Amino acid sequence: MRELIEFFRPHLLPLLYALVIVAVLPLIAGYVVLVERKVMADMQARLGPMRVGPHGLLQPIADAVKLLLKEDIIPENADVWIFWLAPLLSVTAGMLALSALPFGPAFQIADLNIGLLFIVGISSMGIFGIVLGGWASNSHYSLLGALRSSAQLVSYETAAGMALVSALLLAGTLSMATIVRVQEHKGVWFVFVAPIAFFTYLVASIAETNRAPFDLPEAESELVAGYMTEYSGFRWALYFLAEYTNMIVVGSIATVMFLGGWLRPFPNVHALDFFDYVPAVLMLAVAGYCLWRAPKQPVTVQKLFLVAVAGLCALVAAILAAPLFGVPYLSKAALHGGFWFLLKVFLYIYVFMWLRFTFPRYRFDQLMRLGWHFLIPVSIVNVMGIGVALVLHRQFGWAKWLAFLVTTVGTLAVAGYLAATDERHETAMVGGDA
Amino acid sequence: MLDKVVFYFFAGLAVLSAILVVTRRNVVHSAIFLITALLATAGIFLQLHAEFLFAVQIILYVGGIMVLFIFVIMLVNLDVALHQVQFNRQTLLALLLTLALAAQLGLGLRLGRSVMFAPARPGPLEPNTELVGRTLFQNYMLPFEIASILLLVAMIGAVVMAKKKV
Amino acid sequence: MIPTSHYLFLSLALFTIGVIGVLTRRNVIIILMSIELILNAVNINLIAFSRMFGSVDGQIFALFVITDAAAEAAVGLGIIIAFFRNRETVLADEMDILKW
Amino acid sequence: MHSVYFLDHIWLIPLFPLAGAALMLLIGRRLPNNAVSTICVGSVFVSFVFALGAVVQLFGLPAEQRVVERILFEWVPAGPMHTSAGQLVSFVADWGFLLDPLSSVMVLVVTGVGFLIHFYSIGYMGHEGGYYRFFGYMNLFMFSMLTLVLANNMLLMFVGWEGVGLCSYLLIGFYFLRKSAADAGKKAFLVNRIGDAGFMLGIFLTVGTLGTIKFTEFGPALAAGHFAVGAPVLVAIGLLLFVGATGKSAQIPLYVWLPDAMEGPTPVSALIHAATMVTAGVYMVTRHNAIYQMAPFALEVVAVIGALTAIFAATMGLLQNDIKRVLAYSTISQLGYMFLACGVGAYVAGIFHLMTHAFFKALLFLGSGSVIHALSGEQDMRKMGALWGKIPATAKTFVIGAVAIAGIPPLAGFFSKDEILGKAFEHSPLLWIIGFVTAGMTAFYMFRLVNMTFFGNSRVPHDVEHHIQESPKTMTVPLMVLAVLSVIGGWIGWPAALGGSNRFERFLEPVISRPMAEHAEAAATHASAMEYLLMLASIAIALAGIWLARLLYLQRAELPGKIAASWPRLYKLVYNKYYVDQIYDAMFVNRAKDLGTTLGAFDTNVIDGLGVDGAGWLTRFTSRLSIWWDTWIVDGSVNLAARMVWIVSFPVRMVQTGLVSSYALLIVIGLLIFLGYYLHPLRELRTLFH
Repeated sequence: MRELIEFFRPHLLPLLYALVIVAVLPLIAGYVVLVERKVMADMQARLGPMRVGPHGLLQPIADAVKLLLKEDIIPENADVWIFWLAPLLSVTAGMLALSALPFGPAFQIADLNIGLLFIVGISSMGIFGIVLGGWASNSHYSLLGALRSSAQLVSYETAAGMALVSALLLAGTLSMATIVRVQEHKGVWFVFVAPIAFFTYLVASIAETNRAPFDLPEAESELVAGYMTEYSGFRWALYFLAEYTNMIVVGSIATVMFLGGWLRPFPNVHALDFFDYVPAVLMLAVAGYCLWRAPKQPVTVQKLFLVAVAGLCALVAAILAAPLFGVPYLSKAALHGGFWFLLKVFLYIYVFMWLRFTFPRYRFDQLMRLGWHFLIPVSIVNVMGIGVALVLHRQFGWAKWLAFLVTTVGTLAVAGYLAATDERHETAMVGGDA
Repeated sequence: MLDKVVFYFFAGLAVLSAILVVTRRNVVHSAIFLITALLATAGIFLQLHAEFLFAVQIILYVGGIMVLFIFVIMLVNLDVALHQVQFNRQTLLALLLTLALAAQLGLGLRLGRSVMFAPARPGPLEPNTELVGRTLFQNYMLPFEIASILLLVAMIGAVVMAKKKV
Repeated sequence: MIPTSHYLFLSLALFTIGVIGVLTRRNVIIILMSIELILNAVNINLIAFSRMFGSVDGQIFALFVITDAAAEAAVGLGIIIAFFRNRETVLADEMDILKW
Repeated sequence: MHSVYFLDHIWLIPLFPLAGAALMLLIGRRLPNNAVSTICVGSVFVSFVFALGAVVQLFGLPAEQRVVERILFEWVPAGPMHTSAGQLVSFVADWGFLLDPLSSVMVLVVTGVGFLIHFYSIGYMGHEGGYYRFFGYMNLFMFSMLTLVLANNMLLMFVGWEGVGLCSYLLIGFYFLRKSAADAGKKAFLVNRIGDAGFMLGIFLTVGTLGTIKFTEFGPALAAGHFAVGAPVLVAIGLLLFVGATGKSAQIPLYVWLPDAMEGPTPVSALIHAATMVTAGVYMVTRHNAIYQMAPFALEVVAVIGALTAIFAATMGLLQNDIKRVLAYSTISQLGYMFLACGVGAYVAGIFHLMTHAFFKALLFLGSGSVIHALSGEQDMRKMGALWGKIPATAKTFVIGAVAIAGIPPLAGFFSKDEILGKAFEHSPLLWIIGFVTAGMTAFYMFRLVNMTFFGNSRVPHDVEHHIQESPKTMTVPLMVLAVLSVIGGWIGWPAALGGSNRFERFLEPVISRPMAEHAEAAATHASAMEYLLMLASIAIALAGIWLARLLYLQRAELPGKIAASWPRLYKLVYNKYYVDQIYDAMFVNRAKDLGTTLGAFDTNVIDGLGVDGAGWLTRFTSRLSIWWDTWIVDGSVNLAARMVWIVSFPVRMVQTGLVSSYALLIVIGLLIFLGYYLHPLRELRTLFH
């Protein structure tokens, strides 16, 4: 018994973190959905969900309950156990990917020394969930959606991988935490060094998460809901969860690789230390807003609820502020790191939403052509460019900014050329099959 | 202790799913079991502290090749294939011969015990990825390039063959 | 510690299964998969030995093997698609054009 | 020493028409009519100018060296050869031109009259289709004729000879859509072939005999050959050449094509079938006078044929109603006159008559053409009459022509014809009588024609009547010029008897060789009194003919019918031209057709039937054999070998299934064997022990 505990001791903290993530993730996902609906409503000049809870704050929970209570339908002569397996695969892949991500200097399940490779590999396994699900449900819509998504993912994984490789070149390590530390040490986020790589990864990640404008696998207008046409209830919820998990994963990856992970802006500039107050102030502001809105609520319950929310925010603010006043046992780095990290991830996801509500959907051949004719070449050229820049910097002693400026401009020129030729190709290809 | 558990678990998983791969009637099931087999192999790699190979195994095999396989399976998906005979005429003979082969190989392993039973000693293979990288790009530069050319050729060949009008 | 021979027996088992698959199945796709199994067995061998000799070369060769596997899968699947487009079948014993 | 530019460039004379012809026949279709006429008539005029210049310069030379020979290049080079007489000569045929008094006369006539007729054609052919084609052929003809005339050897002359034959064929068949025209063309061509064959044989024989074909070398060659007068080979040559002459100049028996040749346009009849081409025969005979002088018998034949043709054609001309046919027959008989002259050795007279005849006969043809033009294509004299007032210019010139041909002094015809008759009388009175009668007939039918056409009461149908009008200037001007020529044309040969000095004869002297000059001299001396008599006689008979024609066709128009009725047979005979055409058809044409059918039958039955089909059958038979051989022996052996291989390869084939799986199985077996060898327990023990 004792040696068993001894055996497990080093693994206790990771297990805790894992439990936290598994517990909190669905909640976060649900609220991301709520946020998305609100943003959509805002962009479409309406209110969005308002009924359940003040400003629909309880909507996600209601949805979750509804989904859990729904009847679980398995279509006739579907391949039962694959049908059952597929959603699990998706979710598992997403969550496994989370396991190697550093949400803060301390908050990380396992800092693998091949962390990035691990994450990429695992998230690439998420495809199987989609494909098998689409195939198993024995419906043409689903199968088409599955085929589309697999083709799409395979195509865009290359571009994303290349983008990440260019960041890797800068970092010189695969371990996520170390990558962040490298950025801290170098005092610059890689997005500023390799903007093209960041852009490439942004586009590719949107495509990988099957979100608009690349949401062909689940294009309502073409195939009812793509690979999850036949799914309903809990399994469907799993797919949904998987999708949002993936969004969080890619957001986190982007954050770690390009946006300096848990670092606050300009971590090394002590002149800007007042940034440390931002988290607390922000939470206080939220609390204040809730208090201000509270009297306007129609029902007393909602008034009370809003007040409670305000209190919660105030509590968080206090916790965030505590380290600044030297309260023991609360490390500033950990708390603020988590805050900044989540902030960046949510900003990234916000960009997703923004694009989703802004752009129309691609045609499939356009999608493929964008992937193969533009993104992949550009990303490859970009990798070469960054390599060249590093050589110029290290071997020939150019100034860093000069080297990267030169290569970036060169890559941009290539990209422009590619875009132009692709335009011509496009006009030539009109009507041709993709 | 944990080592042994991991190894035997993954080994059993690998063998089991391998058997299922060759015996399933439905191609998709075979593919899934192949995936599990590959993942098990990956686990064994990890257990051998070959993290880089583990990652590569997952990314390339599971994330790349198997996706290709499933893609193709769905392209050539034939319901009739499910109702056809799955094993060809030479099955029995093949079984016997292969088992004989296995027996011979096993015999070879037994005879080689003097060498073979040496325990895998924890080699100085850390950090794995850097080591692989250096060896690959210093000692094995030429084979690496050749391999890349092979990939290029394979890609072109696949494209040409998959074209509608050859 | 696990003796290397266990890895070797494992890979032997996988290899045998793969060979059986190649020899007995009619479906070309499954034959290809069995080939992948065989390659995996090889990889296990390589890595086990690299572990045993404490040299990383085995892993390098495993890398090359995987590369090979990728190439072979691409070409083989391309062939399968082309063949299926012409013959509406994926059964190995209907591909007897080798004997004209 | 005055310049000899034109003499040096005589070769240019035929060249201008050739250029014109080439232009017409290549690009003429695209040219406007006036351009066509400018080019063609211009080219002829230029060559006329050159010819005139050349002749004038020739006159400039002293009499004995008035033989100008210009050789362009060596045309048919041939090595040395033996003549039949045995001496070695080097035969060569140049592309060379010869200008001596004889050819200068001819060249002037050809170019001059030719130019006038071209000019006339502008008006006459004005609104015909194929204008450029017509002028192209005309120019081509001019070229050929000039080549013929200027040739310095027989071969080149033959080239021109054939050329004019071709052009005459083309131009007779100018309206080739009209079957009669096409047939006439063919007839002319075929009949000419006979004559040409004779001519060619003559050339060959000449080459074989004399070893040369250059006219200038005939005299020396003959002298060198020591030929006796009347040597049979020379007679043969003369006769053969004369056959050619009869063909080209429409003498008995080959005259039949000329009347039909009237199907062609009138200018063609005038130029080719009156003025120039048909006289080529006469020119040719004169050209070869050296040979003829050595062959008296040939000369006799020439004279007799000429005389017979003359009277024969004249009788046929008496009763013709087609205006052009009358002229055609008169042409034939006039040619007969010329041959008569040549035959009696009076070449000069022949050429003289040739020239004058060219003038007035061209005039007459053009006049008749103008009449036909005025009557919008009517050629039958019975539908004419009383045109004197309506087309005065044509009528007057025509009458002048008629008087000239009738032989009334002092017009051209009188002198030439009278000289011929005089020479004929010296030779033999019989020939003279024939010629004398012919002269009367000539006068008669010419004035019959004149009366029926221009005088008496009009028989013109009314629809034609009221748009009769005089032809345009382009047609009347040549008429007037020719009229003037046919008035004064004869004066250059004013006979010595009338106090003239026969300049023409002396001009031609150097060309004519006279072995029998002596008695000709004698004749010239003794016969002056006789000459006056003959002149008076011929004038008298001409007047008689004119009177008779006037009597019969103006005053008492019913008489001809009566006469015809009184001798119906004779009338029919003559009216149908003695059935000569029918006889020829019966004798030659149909026989030729029969021969053709026989040959055709031979082809179908023997050649095709036996030869071709037989060969085919034989081939099929042999091929059957070889097929059998191939199938049973060759293929059989191959199949045998294949079958043997098949049998032998049976066990191997068991392995070669073509299935991937089985191949893989084989691999496994191989692996088994190898491992079985390497892992043999005993080996292992051995390794264990040391």
